[in-house]
Amino acid sequence: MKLEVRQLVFRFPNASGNLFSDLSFQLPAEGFHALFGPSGVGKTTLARMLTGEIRGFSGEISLNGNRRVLYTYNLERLPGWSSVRRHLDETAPPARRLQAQELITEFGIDGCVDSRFSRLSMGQQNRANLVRYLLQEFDVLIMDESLANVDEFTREKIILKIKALFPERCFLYISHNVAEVARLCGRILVLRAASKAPQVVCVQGADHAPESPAPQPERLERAMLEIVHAA
Amino acid sequence: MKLEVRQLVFRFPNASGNLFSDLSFQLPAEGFHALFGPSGVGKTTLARMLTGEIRGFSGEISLNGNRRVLYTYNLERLPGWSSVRRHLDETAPPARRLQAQELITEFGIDGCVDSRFSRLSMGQQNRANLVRYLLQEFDVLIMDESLANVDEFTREKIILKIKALFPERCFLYISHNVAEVARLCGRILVLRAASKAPQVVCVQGADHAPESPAPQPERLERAMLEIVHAA
Amino acid sequence: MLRRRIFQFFMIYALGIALLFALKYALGLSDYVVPGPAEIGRTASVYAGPYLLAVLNTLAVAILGHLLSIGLATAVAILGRLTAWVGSFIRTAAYNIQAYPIVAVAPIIFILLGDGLGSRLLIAAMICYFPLLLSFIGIFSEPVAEIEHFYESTQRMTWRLQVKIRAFENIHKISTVVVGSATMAMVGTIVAEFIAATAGIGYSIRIALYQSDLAKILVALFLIGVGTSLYLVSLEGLGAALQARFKRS
Amino acid sequence: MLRRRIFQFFMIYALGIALLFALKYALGLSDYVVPGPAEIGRTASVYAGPYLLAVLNTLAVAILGHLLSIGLATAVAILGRLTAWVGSFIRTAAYNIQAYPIVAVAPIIFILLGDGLGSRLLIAAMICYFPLLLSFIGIFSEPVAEIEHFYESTQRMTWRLQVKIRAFENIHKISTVVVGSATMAMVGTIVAEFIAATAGIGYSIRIALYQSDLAKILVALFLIGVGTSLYLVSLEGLGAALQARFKRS
Amino acid sequence: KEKLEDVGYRLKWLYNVSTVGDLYADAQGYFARNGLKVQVKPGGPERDALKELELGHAHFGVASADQVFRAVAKGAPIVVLAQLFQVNPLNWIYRPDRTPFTSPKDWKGKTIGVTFGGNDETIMRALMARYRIADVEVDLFSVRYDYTPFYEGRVAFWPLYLNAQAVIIGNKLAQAGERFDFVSPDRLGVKFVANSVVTTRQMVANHPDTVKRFLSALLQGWRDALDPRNEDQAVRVLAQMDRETPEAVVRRQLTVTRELMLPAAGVAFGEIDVDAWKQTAEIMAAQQLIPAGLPVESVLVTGLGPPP
Ligand SMILES: Nc1ncnc2c1ncn2[C@@H]1O[C@H](COP(=O)(O)OP(=O)(O)OP(=O)(O)O)[C@@H](O)[C@H]1O
Ligand SMILES: Nc1ncnc2c1ncn2[C@@H]1O[C@H](COP(=O)(O)OP(=O)(O)OP(=O)(O)O)[C@@H](O)[C@H]1O
Ligand SMILES: [Mg+2]
Ligand SMILES: [Mg+2]
Repeated sequence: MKLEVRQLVFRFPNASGNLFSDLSFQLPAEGFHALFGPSGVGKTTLARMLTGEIRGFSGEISLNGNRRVLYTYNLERLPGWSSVRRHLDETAPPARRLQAQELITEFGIDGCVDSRFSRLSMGQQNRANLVRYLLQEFDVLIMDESLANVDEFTREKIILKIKALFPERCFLYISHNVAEVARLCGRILVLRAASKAPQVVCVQGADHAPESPAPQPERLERAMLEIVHAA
Repeated sequence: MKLEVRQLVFRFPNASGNLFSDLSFQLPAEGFHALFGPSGVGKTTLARMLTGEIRGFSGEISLNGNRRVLYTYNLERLPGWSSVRRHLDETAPPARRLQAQELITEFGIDGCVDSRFSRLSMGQQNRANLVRYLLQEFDVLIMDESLANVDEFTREKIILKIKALFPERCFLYISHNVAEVARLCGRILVLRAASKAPQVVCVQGADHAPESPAPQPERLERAMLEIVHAA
Repeated sequence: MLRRRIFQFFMIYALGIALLFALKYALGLSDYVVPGPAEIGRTASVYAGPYLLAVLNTLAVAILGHLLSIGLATAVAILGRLTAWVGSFIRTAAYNIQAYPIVAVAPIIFILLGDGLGSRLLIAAMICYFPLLLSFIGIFSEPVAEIEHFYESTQRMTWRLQVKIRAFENIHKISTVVVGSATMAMVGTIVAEFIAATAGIGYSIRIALYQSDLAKILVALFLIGVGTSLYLVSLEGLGAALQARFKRS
Repeated sequence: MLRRRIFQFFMIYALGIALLFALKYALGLSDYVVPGPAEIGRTASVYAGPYLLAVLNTLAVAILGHLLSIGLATAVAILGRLTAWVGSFIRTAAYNIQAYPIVAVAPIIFILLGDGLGSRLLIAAMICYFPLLLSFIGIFSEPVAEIEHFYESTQRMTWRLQVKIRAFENIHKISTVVVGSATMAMVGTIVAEFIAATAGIGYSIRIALYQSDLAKILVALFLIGVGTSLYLVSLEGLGAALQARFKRS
Repeated sequence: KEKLEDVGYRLKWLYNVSTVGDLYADAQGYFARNGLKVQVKPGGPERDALKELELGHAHFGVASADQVFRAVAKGAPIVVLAQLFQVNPLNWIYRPDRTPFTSPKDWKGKTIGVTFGGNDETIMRALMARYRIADVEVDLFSVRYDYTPFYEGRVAFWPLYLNAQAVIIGNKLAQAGERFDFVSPDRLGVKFVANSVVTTRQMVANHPDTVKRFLSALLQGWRDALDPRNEDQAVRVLAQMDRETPEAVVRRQLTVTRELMLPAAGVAFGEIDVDAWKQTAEIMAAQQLIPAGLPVESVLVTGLGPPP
């Protein structure tokens, strides 16, 4: 049941050139994958196409039964009328209250979730928002720079936790950190300017998992080089 | 004329514990330096204290004649009534129109500055906003994750450009990317939890400059290790 | 706050009176066009008492009408958010009815509701709710993407939640309008009393006009000003308190 | 848009009339209390012409008054942003004056301005500008930190720039209020004519009221509704166009 | 004690001297004595007793002749029971020193205040017709409740009620040392009937007894209220309802009201002056306010009131 995109062509109205010309790729139905590429290349746009938010493109996107595709980005906010914790409790299915607490602790925001969202630091906001989404039902979760303002150490902890908790889900992680994606992601879709063909190059990442031996440096090296060259 | 902070103690009203207890550091009047630390440790707060935006702390902050301390962060927006380029032209001192164009090109946003800010991708927004500030008169510029949504390659290009153009100014760059700060920054102020003492550890970075040989790997290694251990 | 407002009101009132007197003596208008200080004083000493009661009476109705109109505005604004046709129909209705001068509609209202508090309240509310409605429509129909995205994409969004989010994001604007519209409630009630000629200060003003007694009117305006200021201040206090409660922690 | 609005208005009007007729035939009321279709038809055939002219006359004044009140509201709201004391003084003034029923203030206005277009315009504007003012104060007094930070910290902020930024960020809300307040301008003008002028539809309504001739009033209300709808539609068109201009590129 | 019959009575205007008899009859228990519990409701600009009669909000009411004819012309089942004002109180005040007046001819070239659509316009036009004054010869000014134009002298003749505002305005002018006088349409031969007591045909047909008892109590009340011997009592009764008018003024108003209401000797109080009603109808028909040939007598119910 993989997610598949075929010959996507798109240009923004009143934009000079195509943003996507003949863009195609596949994504396995499971695993933690990355969408990588230079700023302005079209990652967010592509993501919003997968959720059906942006239309008016030619080519086809087949979710193959991945009914619930969620998209989250780093600028989202929680309402201000009650504490972050209460919002998380209210939006989590009862069955997952425990998991909620687990995520809060593991993500290192236990100390601040009792205050309102606006009081949180940027990275804390990123994490609080992400927890919210992880507690929902979804087949695919697209994380658009969802951890952009979190420090690398915490970030890795979080990603490993996600991989441990939701092995059967599909994640598409948009990040600008080469080392991070090379180390932690399975497939890395490198999105490139419309001028280049193919517009998406798929690099195999080290896909480091918790409780597994650290990937060999040279393997990482290779992945990183491939990514950098592709981009 | 260095920037100096002595025995800073601060807690947010209605916060449980101190955010800063006895925080002290110095910063040379020139150069490109970093403020580093885990998410939620107090970087943004400290920055807003240096600009005088947050008060009510004990201890002292002496700017020693660095009159103009500017603070910019990654969530800022440009008004929507005209294109980014027009805003940049309007806010740049006439003498620096040329430099404006240079920065736009070097930062790689030449292709999008003719549309309104809201149309830009996040990384493009980061860069457009930063250009604005670089064209102002300042002694110290604090960049709070100002490039958080820009890809690493472009980011390095930008930082090197800044170092080349404004050698006599002082920059305090808040970033979560260890490798980046270790490689490009002079001093790296590592901010730590209030429980630890000293709360700020100052690590010497490789301070890589344009047209200078790449820093030796082991030097980078060392800096990175120091940073990670400090944090 | 209170002290300041009242003081400021006194200043404004004094200014107005001064202007009138200036005019009186400049144009040499006789006492029956613009009454002299003496006469105003006399009138005040006689009517301050009864008028004060009348103003309190009016204020009571105004507060009721204000609540009513807040409810009305919220309801209409929320309905106005409905799917294209119904929503715009309701807005059209609200707008068009609003364009009718109450004086023209009043006889019909009396036919339908008879006299008494009912029609008085309705007229007051009708005059006061529209400014609220306009702001509310503007606020409730403008999405707050960064907050609403989550609820939309998880099918959690209900109209109540949406309204709550948008209201909360614009709490400052809303409280400004709600507080300010208190004055509309006051004027609405007075006009209602004026045309329904039942009780309250509006009724007294009507008679004063009938007796062409500007002095009485000036006394009435003074008391109305005081009453309104008090109400405004208490509302502002309330609003500040509420907003504070939410800013906390 | 236009077609829809007009159609919707017709529906609303028809609804109202139907209600009245239902009442008439249920209670067996004479044409004096609720005129029958024939009576209304006769009145319409005679007065539709002159009333249409009157409405156009009123509409013209209303548009002037609307512009005036937009200017007034903007000015007051901007001044209301001034440093604590002055600002709050101006707000207090605006609020308190608003709390005065126009009918009570009218005599004073006439003394100051005499009758004629001047006081007619002023009264219309006074009735219409307050809803605008409330929204404007709310909008202009709420900072947009992510945009204003730059100008503040580089000492570039001027009050004009600040107003521009806040207005632009709230363009949707503003255009809603401005469009909506058109109806207030209309009703304001009608009320002004009702108490002051010797022209315009408000004046005709006043006469019809004296003659307790509901048929005439119904005809007048119909024409007012059409006129208002037309004005609203054109304003909405304008607003949409303006907003589009800014969303482009 | 048998319970009283509830009756609604809608006045033409707010409680003031022109309603003193109505209030007196109620306060002094005249209604009660006739087995009636009457709710005397104040009128007002937006009120119309005739409509309320039809809607059943009231059983009796006070309306002026022009209102009655307008309603009847449109099929309202209204009848007149009694005529309170024998002389229409509507007059025009003026300053003889500035604009002397001996006959309507003196109006030529002057500015005259009228309430367009109001009965003062009708009366004024009747006077002008009677004295052959063309519209173009006078300057009609639209009046509202604000007297400034008259005070400032921009309008020479201003309409008001002789027994109500006239006293108040008169005082003001007197205080300012200005002479003033009134133009009385009645003296100029225009008889235009004012406040009268009305009810519906059904009422007369179905409850003649109630009507009788109400009318006798009411007229009794009026007679006694206007009797100088009861003046203190009348003033007190009125003061209960109308706190806004100073006593001194009320006493002056009462005097004037007597002159306008008390009929000639030998005529019962409230007597309907049929000729005046006919003239009123003619005046209105002449101005196309009502169709010509309205059956005036059929609107007037005579002989219900008590004897002189
Ligand atoms: N509404 C729009 N109209 C026109 N052009 C747009 C619009 N939105 C985005 N663009 C352009 O499309 C390109 C892709 O935008 P997008 O946000 O997808 O980039 P991105 O890969 O997410 O970049 P970043 O990593 O900085 O977020 C950018 O060049 C942007 O300027
Ligand atoms: N107004 C406030 N009231 C109470 N606590 C606050 C307030 N603002 C921030 N905090 C808390 O102070 C701490 C420091 O916040 P700050 O934004 O300075 O962190 P930061 O170092 O910038 O983090 P990040 O890297 O995620 O931006 C955080 O734990 C935050 O929850
Ligand atoms: Mg993006
Ligand atoms: Mg921060």
